[in-house]
Amino acid sequence: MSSAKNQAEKIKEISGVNPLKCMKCGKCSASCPAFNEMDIKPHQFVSYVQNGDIEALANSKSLWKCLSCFACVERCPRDVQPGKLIDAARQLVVRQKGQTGLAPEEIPELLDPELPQQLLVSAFRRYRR
Amino acid sequence: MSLNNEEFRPKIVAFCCNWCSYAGADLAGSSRLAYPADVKIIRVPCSCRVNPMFILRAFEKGADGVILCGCHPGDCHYSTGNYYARRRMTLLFSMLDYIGVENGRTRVEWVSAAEGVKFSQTMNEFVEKIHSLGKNVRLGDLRCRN
Amino acid sequence: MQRIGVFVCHCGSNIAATVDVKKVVEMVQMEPGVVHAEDYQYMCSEAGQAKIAAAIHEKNLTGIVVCSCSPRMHENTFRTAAQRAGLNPYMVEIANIREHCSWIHKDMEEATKKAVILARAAIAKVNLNTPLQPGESRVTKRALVIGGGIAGIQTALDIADAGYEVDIVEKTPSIGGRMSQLDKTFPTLDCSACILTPKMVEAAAHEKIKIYTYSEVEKVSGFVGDFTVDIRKKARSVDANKCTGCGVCQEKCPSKKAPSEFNRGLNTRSAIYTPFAQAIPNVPVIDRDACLKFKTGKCGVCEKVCQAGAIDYTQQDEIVTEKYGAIVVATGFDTIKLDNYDEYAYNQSKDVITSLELERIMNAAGPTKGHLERLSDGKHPHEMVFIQCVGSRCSDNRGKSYCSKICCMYTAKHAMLIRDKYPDVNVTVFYIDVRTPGKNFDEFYRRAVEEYGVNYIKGQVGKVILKPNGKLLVQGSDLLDNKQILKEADMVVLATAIEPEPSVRQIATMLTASIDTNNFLTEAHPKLRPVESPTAGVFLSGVCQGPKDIPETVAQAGAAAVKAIGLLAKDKLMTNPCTAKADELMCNGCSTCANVCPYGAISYEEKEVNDHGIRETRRIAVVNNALCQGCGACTVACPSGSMDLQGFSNRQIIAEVDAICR
Amino acid sequence: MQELISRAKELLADGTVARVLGWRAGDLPYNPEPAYFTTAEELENFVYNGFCGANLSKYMIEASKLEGKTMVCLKPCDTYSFNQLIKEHRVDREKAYIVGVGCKGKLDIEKAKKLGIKGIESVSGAEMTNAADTLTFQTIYGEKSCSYAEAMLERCHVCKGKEHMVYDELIGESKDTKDAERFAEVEKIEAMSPAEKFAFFQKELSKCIRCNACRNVCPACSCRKCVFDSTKFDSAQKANVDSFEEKMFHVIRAFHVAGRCTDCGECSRVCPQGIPLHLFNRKYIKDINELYGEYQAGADTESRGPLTNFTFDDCEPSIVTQR
Repeated sequence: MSSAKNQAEKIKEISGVNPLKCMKCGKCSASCPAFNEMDIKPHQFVSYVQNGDIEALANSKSLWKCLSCFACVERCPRDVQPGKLIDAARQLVVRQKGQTGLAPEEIPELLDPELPQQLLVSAFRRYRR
Repeated sequence: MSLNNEEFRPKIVAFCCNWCSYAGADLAGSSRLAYPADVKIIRVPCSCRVNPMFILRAFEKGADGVILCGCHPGDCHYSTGNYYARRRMTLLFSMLDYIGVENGRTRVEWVSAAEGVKFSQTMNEFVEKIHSLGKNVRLGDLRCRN
Repeated sequence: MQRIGVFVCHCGSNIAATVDVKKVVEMVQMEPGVVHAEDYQYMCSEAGQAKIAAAIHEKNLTGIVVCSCSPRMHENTFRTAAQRAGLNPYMVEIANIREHCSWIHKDMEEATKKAVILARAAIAKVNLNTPLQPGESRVTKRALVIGGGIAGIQTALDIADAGYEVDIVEKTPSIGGRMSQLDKTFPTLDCSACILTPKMVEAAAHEKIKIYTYSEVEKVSGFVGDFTVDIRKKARSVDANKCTGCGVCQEKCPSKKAPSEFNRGLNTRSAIYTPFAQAIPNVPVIDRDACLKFKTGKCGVCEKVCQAGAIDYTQQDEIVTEKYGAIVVATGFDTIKLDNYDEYAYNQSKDVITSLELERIMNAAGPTKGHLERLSDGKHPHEMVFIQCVGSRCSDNRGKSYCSKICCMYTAKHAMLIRDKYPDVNVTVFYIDVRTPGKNFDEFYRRAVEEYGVNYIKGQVGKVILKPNGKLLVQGSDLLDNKQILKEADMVVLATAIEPEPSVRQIATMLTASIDTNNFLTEAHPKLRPVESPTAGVFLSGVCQGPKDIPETVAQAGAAAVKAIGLLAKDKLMTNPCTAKADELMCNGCSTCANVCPYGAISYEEKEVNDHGIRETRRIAVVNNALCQGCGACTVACPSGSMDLQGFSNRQIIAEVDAICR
Repeated sequence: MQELISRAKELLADGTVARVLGWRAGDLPYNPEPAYFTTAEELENFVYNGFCGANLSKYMIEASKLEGKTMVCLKPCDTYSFNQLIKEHRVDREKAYIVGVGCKGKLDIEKAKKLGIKGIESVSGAEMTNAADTLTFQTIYGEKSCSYAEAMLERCHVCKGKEHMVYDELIGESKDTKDAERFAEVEKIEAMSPAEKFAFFQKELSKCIRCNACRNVCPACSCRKCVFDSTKFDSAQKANVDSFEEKMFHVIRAFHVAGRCTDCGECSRVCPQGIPLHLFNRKYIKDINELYGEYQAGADTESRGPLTNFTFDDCEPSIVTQR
């Protein structure tokens, strides 16, 4: 319980977001291109963090389905920015798992010139910082 | 007299104009937005009523920080008072800085009647700043004869 | 030496729960001048005031300190109480131990200590107080109403009906305001023009009301009871005395490309125009930016066709200077600009419109003659989507932090009207919350759902996409079903946030009336004085003070009128005696004080003085007490310290400083 | 000097003026003192030389109340003070016949003394007509000399210029003496750490004996009653060593004359303790110039002073911490 609370605090700290500002309008979920792929929807992310249910978040598919397109961050009228929360939750999981991702220097040779920049950045956000 | 390990409790004088900042402080009160009890407010009709002599007097009498709050520029109840206050305080603060008084001990902040949150935040910040500066020893007596 | 009584209020538990009031009483008794101290449950109550009066009589008090709530709350109460007991009201000082102490501190010892210090400061000040006598100033029995919408019209009618002269200044060519642009009004669905037009006519016909349309307030000076206002009457290029309002000029005008302000730019108007058919006055103006005569020098058709000979291309702006006792601000609102909301495709598609634009489309005198049609291709829509809270309730700097209050209701109205008139049109409303506090409001909204079959979906829209076929794809969420919805629509209506009419900022500055971060004018007290500005003699009517609907606006307009009437009914006003005063013997006559006085209250006299035996004529500053508002700018500017402020004198403030730093 | 005397005699004789305000020899060879002359005989004692640093404009406050006009000798820098006094309605322009006198820099005897020239019996080379660059002192220890510039007052090294701002006629030649930056000293202090600044001013101000010479000589300190002598600020208890004014006197005085001080340097010249009081005033002038635009008090008689003026976009006081 206290560790879940601790983790929720960590997510707030990493994201710099105050989930209490959310007015539950759902504009994040309305904006999300990966909505249908997600088990926990963007707007639900906020309440999960609010309620300290980090365990479920960490195990959710959504964490890895989020494209980090930041449409929700752009459009959130309350500056809650669910994308940042998802990002932070992902960070938390990545940190707990340890150094399992790619190292930056390994990337150039894997690069496909056709690969959109955005995807690259998005991948970085998701797998390694 | 006082024990060395006694916690430092700064004396802070806040001059607040009647129309905006004093009302802002009232709003902070009615919204229960806490700030340290070290801050004591003196009500003046306008920020332009504050004579630099009042500020120096406070320091001389042992104040550790003095803050002046008035209406936002453009919103002065008397239309132009805070513009004069702004120039006066800029020059006074610059002079205090020039004679070696830590410039964090003086501050001007524009706080409207609607900005209870800002008032409380400002006071919290200011008290914290004064804590970091410690007791005011320099302005007590410029003519120390020791 | 003063004989001071200190009265410590418990304010129930508001103060007493955090401040040890008994301790305060005990401590202040040791202060110089204090001969009496007591505490009581509620000092402001009648019993509390009686205690003060009793002590004044019994102890022969010359000064009073009340440790209680903010002086902004009850200073007047205690001054009046003291006055009734025979004490000069300005011998009363308040130590604010509630808002500035008990309410913000938790630790009792700390709060008590602070309360004692605040009391000491007030005692130190009272020791130096002197009895002050208020002066008198006259009241000009005429009111100015800035803004000619429903708020301004109602205020003016109420003031005029009470028998006082009122001038309305309206910046557009006609009175009527936003209400004249509306088609129907909620929750009764009666026609807006039908209820507004009679009021406009009544105002125009009223013998006590003078209307300046196409005019703006340019300068305000003076103070409560005696304002002097410059009004700029913009050149109409039409002589209002000659014009018969026949309308031929507008028909014949060859330049018809100017966007119609009245129709929110959805269609165009001629260069010489009245904004709408029922305009008051029914006198057109020439838009000089659009007029060929003004742009090229060639044309003059209107002059030729005007049988009354009313066209006057040489007309100049005119400045009218008038005196007023009271000023009512009724500047109203506009919808916000949607430039920051790219996701709703407002700038990309003509079929994404604001609600106010829909009002014009639904109106028989509007750009589509009242037919619901797409502005892009004139086709009848089958699917309509309404999006709520566009720009309202936003804390992200793109929109407004507040709820615009009227959108839930007018959206229900629009949905209902459309379903009623065009049963073939499906209407979907995306909402965050439906807010319907108001008489018959929730019933109205429920009717939209239950009787008219409007589809309400809880969830915001994330994006509106303009498809190549001209249709609009609305991507929103349904939070209750936890689904993302893609809906193809023919028209999208945005419930756009309202904001105070932007020009209110300059008006507030001219009036030295305070304004909040959203540009709404501030009330003197949010609950107890909601229609008064903190600036004496300035009253607030309508949306300039905060979002409200028509009935609320009319109610507030009436309230503002009553406040103004209350002021105009007085023959004289007591002036604040806390004015500046020059010490004759110390004054240098240097003019520094006059340079900083915002009221021009300081003049100079050659005066013979007797300075300790030296008799000479000196140039000496003299303060006009009726003009001086007591800001104190002069006191600090004065190099010799001759200028002092009564009630906030140098010695008094220094005594407070000393008491606090002791 | 002779030209001045003969002109003064003429003006007295033809009734243009009722008196002449100038300098006469003091009890030492280097301390001429301000004096009124009403007759041709008295004018025989008239002196004008390099030691006539005293700014006579302030005397015109009293002279303005006397019958008839007063011929007053003003050096270029004194005319700024006179203009400022006109602006503040303290002197009557109509009551003054201003003779703008030439100036080649005024002398500071303390500087000569610091060079080891003591026991001075007489001085030559300080006369206005003398073009020599050397001062020669006859002392009880024999003849000593130094260059004129070496013994010049600090203010003359940073001279505002030898142009008179207001005058009825000009007599005598001037010589440019500016060879230093006006704000260099202020900048030096600004560059110090807070502790160094404080130590500097504490050391200087500890010398103050509150003789009030600075205040009495200052043309801006022309108040009928000084705030330090009034009961209005609780700042008048002179006997009390610990009182408010004792500690803050110079800081407050500088603020009182801020925007009005012409930087005439009289305060520093007359201080018997040698406190560089002009460093306070000049700091305000520097700040005003930098923050609100160049302003020279006394350059005219009409413009608004910087502290009785403002612009909507003035800097905030927090600029002090940002600089």
